[in-house]
Amino acid sequence: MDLSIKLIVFLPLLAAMIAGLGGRMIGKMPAKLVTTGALFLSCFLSWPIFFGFLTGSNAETVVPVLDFINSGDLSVDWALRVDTLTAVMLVVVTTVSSLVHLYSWGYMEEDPSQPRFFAYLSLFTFAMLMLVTADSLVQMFFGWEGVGLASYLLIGFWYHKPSANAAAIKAFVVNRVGDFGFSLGIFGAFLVFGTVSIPAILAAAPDMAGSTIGFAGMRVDTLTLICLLLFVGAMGKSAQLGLHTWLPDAMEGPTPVSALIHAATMVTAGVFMVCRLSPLFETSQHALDVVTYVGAATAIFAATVGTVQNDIKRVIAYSTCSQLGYMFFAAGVGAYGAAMFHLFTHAFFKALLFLGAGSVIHAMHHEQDMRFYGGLRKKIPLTFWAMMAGTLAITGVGVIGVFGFAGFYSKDAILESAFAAGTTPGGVAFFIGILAALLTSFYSWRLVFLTFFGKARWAGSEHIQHAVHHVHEDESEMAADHDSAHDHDVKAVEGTAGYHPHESPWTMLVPLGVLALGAVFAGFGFHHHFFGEEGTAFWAGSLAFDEHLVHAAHEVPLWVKLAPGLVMLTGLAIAYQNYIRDPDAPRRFVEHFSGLHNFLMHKWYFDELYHVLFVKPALWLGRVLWKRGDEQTIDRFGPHGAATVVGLGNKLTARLQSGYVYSYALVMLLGLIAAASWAFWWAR
Amino acid sequence: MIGLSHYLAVAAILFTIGVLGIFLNRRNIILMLMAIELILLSVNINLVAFSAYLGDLVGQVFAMFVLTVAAAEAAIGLAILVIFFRRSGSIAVDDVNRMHG
Amino acid sequence: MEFPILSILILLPLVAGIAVLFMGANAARWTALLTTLACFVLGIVLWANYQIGGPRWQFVEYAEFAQGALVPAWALGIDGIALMLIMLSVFLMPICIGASWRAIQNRVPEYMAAFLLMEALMIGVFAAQDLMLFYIFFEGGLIPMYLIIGIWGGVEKIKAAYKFFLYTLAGSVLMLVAMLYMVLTAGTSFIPDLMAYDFAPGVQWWLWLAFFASFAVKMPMWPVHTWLPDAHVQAPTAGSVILAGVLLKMGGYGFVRFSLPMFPDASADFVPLVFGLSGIAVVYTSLVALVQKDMKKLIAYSSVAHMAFVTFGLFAFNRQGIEGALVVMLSHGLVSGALFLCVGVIYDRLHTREIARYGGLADNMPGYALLFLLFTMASVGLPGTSGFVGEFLALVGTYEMSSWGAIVATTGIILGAAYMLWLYWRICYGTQKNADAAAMPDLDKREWLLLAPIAAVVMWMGVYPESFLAPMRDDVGLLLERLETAAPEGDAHLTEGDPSAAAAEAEHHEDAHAAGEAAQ
Amino acid sequence: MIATIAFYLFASLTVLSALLVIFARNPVHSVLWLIVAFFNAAGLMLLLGAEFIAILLILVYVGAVAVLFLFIVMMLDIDFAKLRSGFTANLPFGLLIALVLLAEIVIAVTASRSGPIIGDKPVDTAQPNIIAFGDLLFSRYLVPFELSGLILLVAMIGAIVLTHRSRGDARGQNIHRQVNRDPEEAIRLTQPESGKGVEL
Amino acid sequence: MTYNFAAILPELILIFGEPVLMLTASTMGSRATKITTWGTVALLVAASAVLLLTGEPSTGGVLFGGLLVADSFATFGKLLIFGSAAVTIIAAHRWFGHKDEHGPEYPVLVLLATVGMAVMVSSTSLVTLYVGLELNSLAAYVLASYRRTDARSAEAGLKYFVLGGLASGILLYGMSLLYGFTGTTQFTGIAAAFGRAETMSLGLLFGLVFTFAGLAFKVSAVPFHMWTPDVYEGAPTPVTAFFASAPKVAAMLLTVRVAIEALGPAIDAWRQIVVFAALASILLGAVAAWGQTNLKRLLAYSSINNVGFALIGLAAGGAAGVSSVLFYMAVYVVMTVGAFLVVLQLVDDKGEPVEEIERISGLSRRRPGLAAALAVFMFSLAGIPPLFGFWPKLLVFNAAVDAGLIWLAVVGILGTVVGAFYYLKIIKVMYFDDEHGEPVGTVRAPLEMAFILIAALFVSPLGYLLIGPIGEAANTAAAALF
Repeated sequence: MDLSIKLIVFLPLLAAMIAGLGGRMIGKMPAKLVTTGALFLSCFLSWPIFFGFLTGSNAETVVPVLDFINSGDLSVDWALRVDTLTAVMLVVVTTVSSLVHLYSWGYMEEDPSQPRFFAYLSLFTFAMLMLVTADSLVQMFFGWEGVGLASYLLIGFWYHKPSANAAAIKAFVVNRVGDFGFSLGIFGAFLVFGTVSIPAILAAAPDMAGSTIGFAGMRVDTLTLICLLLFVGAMGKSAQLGLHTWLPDAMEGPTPVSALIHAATMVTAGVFMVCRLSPLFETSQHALDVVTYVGAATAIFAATVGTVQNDIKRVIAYSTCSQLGYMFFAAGVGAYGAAMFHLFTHAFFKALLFLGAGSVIHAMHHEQDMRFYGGLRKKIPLTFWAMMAGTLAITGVGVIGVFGFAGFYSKDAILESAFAAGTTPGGVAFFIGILAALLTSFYSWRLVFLTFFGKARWAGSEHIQHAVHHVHEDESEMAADHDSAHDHDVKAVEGTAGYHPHESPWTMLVPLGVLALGAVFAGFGFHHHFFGEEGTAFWAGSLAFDEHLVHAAHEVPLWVKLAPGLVMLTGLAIAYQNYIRDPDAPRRFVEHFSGLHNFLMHKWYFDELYHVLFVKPALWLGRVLWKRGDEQTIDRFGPHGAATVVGLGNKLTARLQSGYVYSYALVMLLGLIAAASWAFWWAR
Repeated sequence: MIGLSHYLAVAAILFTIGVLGIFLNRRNIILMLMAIELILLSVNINLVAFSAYLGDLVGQVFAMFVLTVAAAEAAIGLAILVIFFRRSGSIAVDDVNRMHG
Repeated sequence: MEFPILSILILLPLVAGIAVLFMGANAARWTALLTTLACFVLGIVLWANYQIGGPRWQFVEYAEFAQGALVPAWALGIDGIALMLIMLSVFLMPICIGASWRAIQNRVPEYMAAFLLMEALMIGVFAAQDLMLFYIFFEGGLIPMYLIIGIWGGVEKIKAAYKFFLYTLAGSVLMLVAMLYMVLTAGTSFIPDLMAYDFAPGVQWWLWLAFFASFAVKMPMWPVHTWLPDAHVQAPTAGSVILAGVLLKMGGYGFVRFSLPMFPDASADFVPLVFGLSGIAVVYTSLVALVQKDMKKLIAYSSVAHMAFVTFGLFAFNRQGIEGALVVMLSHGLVSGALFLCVGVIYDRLHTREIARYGGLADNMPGYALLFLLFTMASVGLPGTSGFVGEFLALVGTYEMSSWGAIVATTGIILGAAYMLWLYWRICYGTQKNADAAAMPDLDKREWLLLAPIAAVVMWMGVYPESFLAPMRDDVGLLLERLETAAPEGDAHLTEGDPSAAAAEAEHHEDAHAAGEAAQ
Repeated sequence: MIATIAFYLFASLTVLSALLVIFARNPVHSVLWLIVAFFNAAGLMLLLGAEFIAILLILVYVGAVAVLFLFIVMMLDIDFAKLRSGFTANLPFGLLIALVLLAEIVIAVTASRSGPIIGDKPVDTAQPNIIAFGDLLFSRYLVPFELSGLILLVAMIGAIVLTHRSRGDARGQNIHRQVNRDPEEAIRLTQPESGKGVEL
Repeated sequence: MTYNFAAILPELILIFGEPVLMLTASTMGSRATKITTWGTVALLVAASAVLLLTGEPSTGGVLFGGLLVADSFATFGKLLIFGSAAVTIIAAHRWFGHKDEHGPEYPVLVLLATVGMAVMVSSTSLVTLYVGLELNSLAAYVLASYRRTDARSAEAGLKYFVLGGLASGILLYGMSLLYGFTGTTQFTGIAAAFGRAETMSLGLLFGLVFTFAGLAFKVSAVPFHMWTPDVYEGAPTPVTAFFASAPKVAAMLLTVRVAIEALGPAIDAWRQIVVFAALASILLGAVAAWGQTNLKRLLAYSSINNVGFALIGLAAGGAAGVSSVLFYMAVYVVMTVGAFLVVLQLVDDKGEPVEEIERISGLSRRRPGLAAALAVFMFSLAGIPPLFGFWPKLLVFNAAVDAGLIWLAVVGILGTVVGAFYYLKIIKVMYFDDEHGEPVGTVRAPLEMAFILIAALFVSPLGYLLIGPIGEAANTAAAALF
């Protein structure tokens, strides 16, 4: 396992370097081959490890690589930690990543800078693998920031687009806000535990219970503080309410990126971190409550916003955000297994949804506005079925005790454990979760209905018109003039305008197929291990698995078990009613409740609020400090002031030095008298 | 009874008049040279008075040197005055103001 | 005494500096390059022969001009900290010469002479073991830098040169008085002796303040930083590199070598002052950097913010802080130097530093964009680059001393990301707006040769900082021993709770209320 | 008694004439008042028993310096009418500080504890003043005496260097040139063509 | 009374050599100037050689009943004075060269002034002090107005004369009071009177104040500095160079000797005056120099500024303080003579001297060596290490700190920052500004160039090698006063 884990982690890095630094030299195809090949190799090496843990034949190991930082007590090594939790993440990351690599062959076919793209993807994968194999908080932070970098690069991949650049920077900076907390958490953890090694911290954490620590002039509970600080980091990376604003904007990146980073892997890093540190979190009920509330709030917030978005990727993005909320409140109530389980299944179906959406977008020549879709079911059937699988999975379709799609198991597990936790936060989270599930069902079906059903409406799309007239237009050029379509008034015109979407190439369809398999069977196949009777054995202490909670979750009242299914059906019904039977209804709804609609459309005005609260004041302050502070105060009273004083003094002396002998004599005399007077005073 | 203080007072007055002559007048430079002679005179009175009251001749010797220097000074001062007059055609104090600042 | 390598390191560039004055432009260039490369090689020899864990002062040389405590003795010797800073200097120097290869066309011999003189003085500063010798080297650096800015600088070079000179001079003269007092009191000007001398606590205050005045300006710390943007902006590229790369480090070096070991009590007393100023600097200069329209000015302001991490770390009174601060110094020397070189690359092509004139350079200059990205990321402290290691350690240390300090300092990494990435966007990303900018060729061989080594070292330091930490470890340890008695307690200190009660509490979640009270 | 009257006479006349030196409009009058002041000062010195200095004062000052002044005033072709008669603008201020200075000096030098080592009565010396003076001057003060000769040399050289003009129209004898003259250069032989000789 | 003429052999060489030279010269016609110039230089060199060779006399140095002394303090001063006088005579030779103004009298006058200075630094009595001072001053008045064709020169002489007359009047008045209230003109006697509480009086204090005022004029310390800029500007440049060097040393050393030997016990009384004069000089010199456009005028303010620093050493008192003053003056003389030598080389293409600062713009291109030398002198005068000018400043500050006058050192050292500004200005003009002055013509002056080079090397970091010998000499000289 030592060698294979090293290969798993470092192959992508090697590939990234080859493709990135040498891409220009070796050309597109080799670059693609190297990266994709490396990823598949990683992937094939990962699954055996996962199965090893599944069967219990593998045990937790730490593979040292290199010294990193040694400063007194602070000792950090580069080391790869493999345990069940890591193994789960390994397969998720390598599988989705390799599939996305493959998918990108087709999706990015026309892009001129493919080596760069693939290098970034591989780099991301490396960073993500470093994150999940981290044995210390510092290495985790390395991966954490590394994926942030890759995310930044990939969101801004089409760097000609101002919106892409803005989104990239936003992603990085908002993540840095999270890192602010994460770093402080690491500092605090080091201060308290004297180490940054995760196992050591987890082992020492219970002993610290009840201790207090000074923070910003207050005395606070040590563990709560550390957990909350670390959780701020998780919030940033996992786009939880407050620090979520970057995620929808991140859809500016190419769709495979959205699938890989902003659905399946990176954004779940926060959940992973909480699970990884679950024994630590377990020591602070306050922190867990906060996690629960934040998760629940995010789940419902993102779901509400998702219901009104028109951009297909944004719908899925908000959906991701919402699902991450689920994972967090699962962790918050102590159901870490459920959280990881949802993470696992979500990775498949959400990646599937994104890639499916990418396939649609590809077919529709980069039109992303669902109002210009319609009736695509027949045009791109394979994509349609893949999307259906994803939708069934996310909405949690299934029959209790028989079979369900992936989401059915994981989401139910979360909701049931929330209920079973029996605490106030758990209860609140449960009801919010149910409500969010309703909304999830609604917007997921809305997406399907708008896209694949009804009549073709793409005659009005600029992209389509563009495509019809300049078929061979460079893709990135197209992307450059693409503007975020969700705000300006769109006139969706029915008709095809002579454009006929084609099914995507096999490189894109194969990943869809594989992921669809995952979306269908991942829940059914593994629910026993992740959140079932075999959980304790499976997790093997790699997270704080609470068996009691699992039992409690299995023994919740029937209505609790049925509730998710019922709300799913309700959501489906509402969507069917509004988008198939009465397509005019949404418009009427918007007219009636324009206030609410605007509120949701503008994502609860978070961006606007942040702009007013942070961005503008920062720029204003910067300007003020520069002009008023540096130039008009420090310089004015400092160097320039001194220069002025000397200049004035110079004028004075020049006047004194009048050139007249008698005034010279007068000065001498005054000096003499002054000295004489001083002598009087001195001799007194 | 006339004491040392009287002489010293006279000398002080002469000294002050000499100083006044230098920095008060704007008329001509010759006056300034004369004012300097007055100052030297006051010093001489001082020295001689002290010498007399100390019973020590050194003061008078000193006064003689002062006299010598005063004579030499007058000669040089007037020479400089002459060349200045040749250059500027004036001996007004206000005209000695080419350089300043 | 064997081979006087330090003397040679100082004298070689000095002699070459005088020699180039009598050469033609091309000969001067080559002589300067070869000399600096020779110094670099000597530096490597130095590093290779430095015994980690050996005596504290190595390569010691001693010679006296005359009797008297005040008279500077030719006392040289380095510890690990000085070694690293000397390495930084000799590493950056050939790069500076290379960066000026084409950019400087007038008065080349004088230019090269100024740089070589600069190198001699810089090495002298770090190698000097005599207080007066140190001061002479320390102040002497003003002269070549003044000339470099003033002669080969930009449009407002004169103002900048004056500001640089007088600011730093004003800062350091007070230090001189303090040095005089120290020599008179301690009866020696030998730095290792002074480092062990205990000055009376009351006196330490004044001495510390006098030294602080000098190092704070050099550093520079808020609010005496305003010379830096001007000097950086107006200086020629290589001048900015040296200024940011090495000269600023003299302030930090001064703190490590003088303020902390010589006046430990005063240093402890003034921690709030240092932290306060550093905290202001981080936020203030980051915000100012955000709105800059001139590339160099932006990087200059970012330097101020970064150097605040150094002061934070140094005055944290613990190993992580001090080692972190030292690594930040090294890293910032490389990274900001490299960033100035990056600015220089495009300045040489378009002759403007206005950010708005550029854009979309990733199209026509992909190699440049890649390296610039690397240095940008190193500047924002991305793990894996040198920037991270130092900042991380410094902040860990800071947190141990003051959580407020760490909070404020950490906001710097948010703002740092904002302004650096925005800069990168405006330079390399986006669409190409100006035909002349779009027509600029990518890095040529020479420029690759300048930037690639820095990039390599930046990565090296980021991935395996042990190489750089190891030589300094013992010295930091000795410094900490010296500080031990004075070190103030951090505000984040832990108070043990009652584990049994807490365990009970964990079982009874409803007891959350009590924990809430404890949290107050 | 007579000594007292004499002192006050000489003193007041000295001061008065000194003031007139300063305030007289005509420089010639100033010089004349200066002479009066010297005479009276010499009187004061006589009262103190310093006959030699008194005589010297008259000889040097009146005989040489004042006459020199007069000579220069006359020599320089000064338009006395055009000379500004006023005082500087800071006359009141100047007078004030002069008075302050005077007051300070007078208080200082006449203060009771000024000179405890000085008696308040002139010392009668048995030896004639001039003999003792000579003894001292040519023994102990020989070096300063010789140096004062150098001072006079400087004055002489200086006065000559500064004021001496070699005027183009004045024909003087240049001995050096005469002595060093080369016979070959002294005479110039020419052979003019007939008719083209000296033009008349 | 026996006369120890051997001890004043250097002075005698000068005094008796001069008439011989003059007589020889008078028969030499057009070569007279050359004869006196080189003859005078030879005399000065001979005198210096004698000084160096003989060392301190066995009598303890006191001569002529305590009127003069030939101690190592005097020797130190005389060497500086003779040396700088010789250099300025040589420089003048070239500068006046193309004009008719230079006469054989010039070196003679300088030499007589030098004799006066030699007497000044070795006098131990008020009488010799006065005679020496006046011998120097009278010659200086003549020298200041030496260029009779130049109105500025005449004006300089006039101003110098009037103010100098006033100053020597004040000094004399003070000395008469000192004499009167102590009954002696000997420094030692005066010191004894100051030392005894019962003889200390207000009159004596006034004598002290007036004496210091008069001496302050000679060293051009504020507020008795007013003559300096005008005289420096107006006087012919070689004369200015002379004024800025030798008489400054003589006056400073005289002041030190009077302050320590005669008024030493009253140090508490005069220290405040000296401190005030020092700080005022530093500040005013720096501030006033700021806006100057004339090189010589700027250097005049620079000399005021420098005197302020030297006075800090005096204010510190004690052997260390005196030693620092001596060291300061030694280095100062080299720097200032060097700077003036450079100024003397600046002529335009018509051969007219260039004095305006802006006209030397771009000098670094036309005369790189000259510009570099001037830059070295400027940085050194500003006291920037590693140039040697830093060291004497350090010494005076050290003396002040040693004497417990830390605040004085602090204020003084801040003055160096203000002072640095105008020195930088010259460098800025030479190096940073574009050429817009007229081309500076070249003077072929190898000897002066050699002097400039030596001076530049002296103030370069190589000077630190001389800390030992100079410091030792200064210490020995200072010890002679205690």
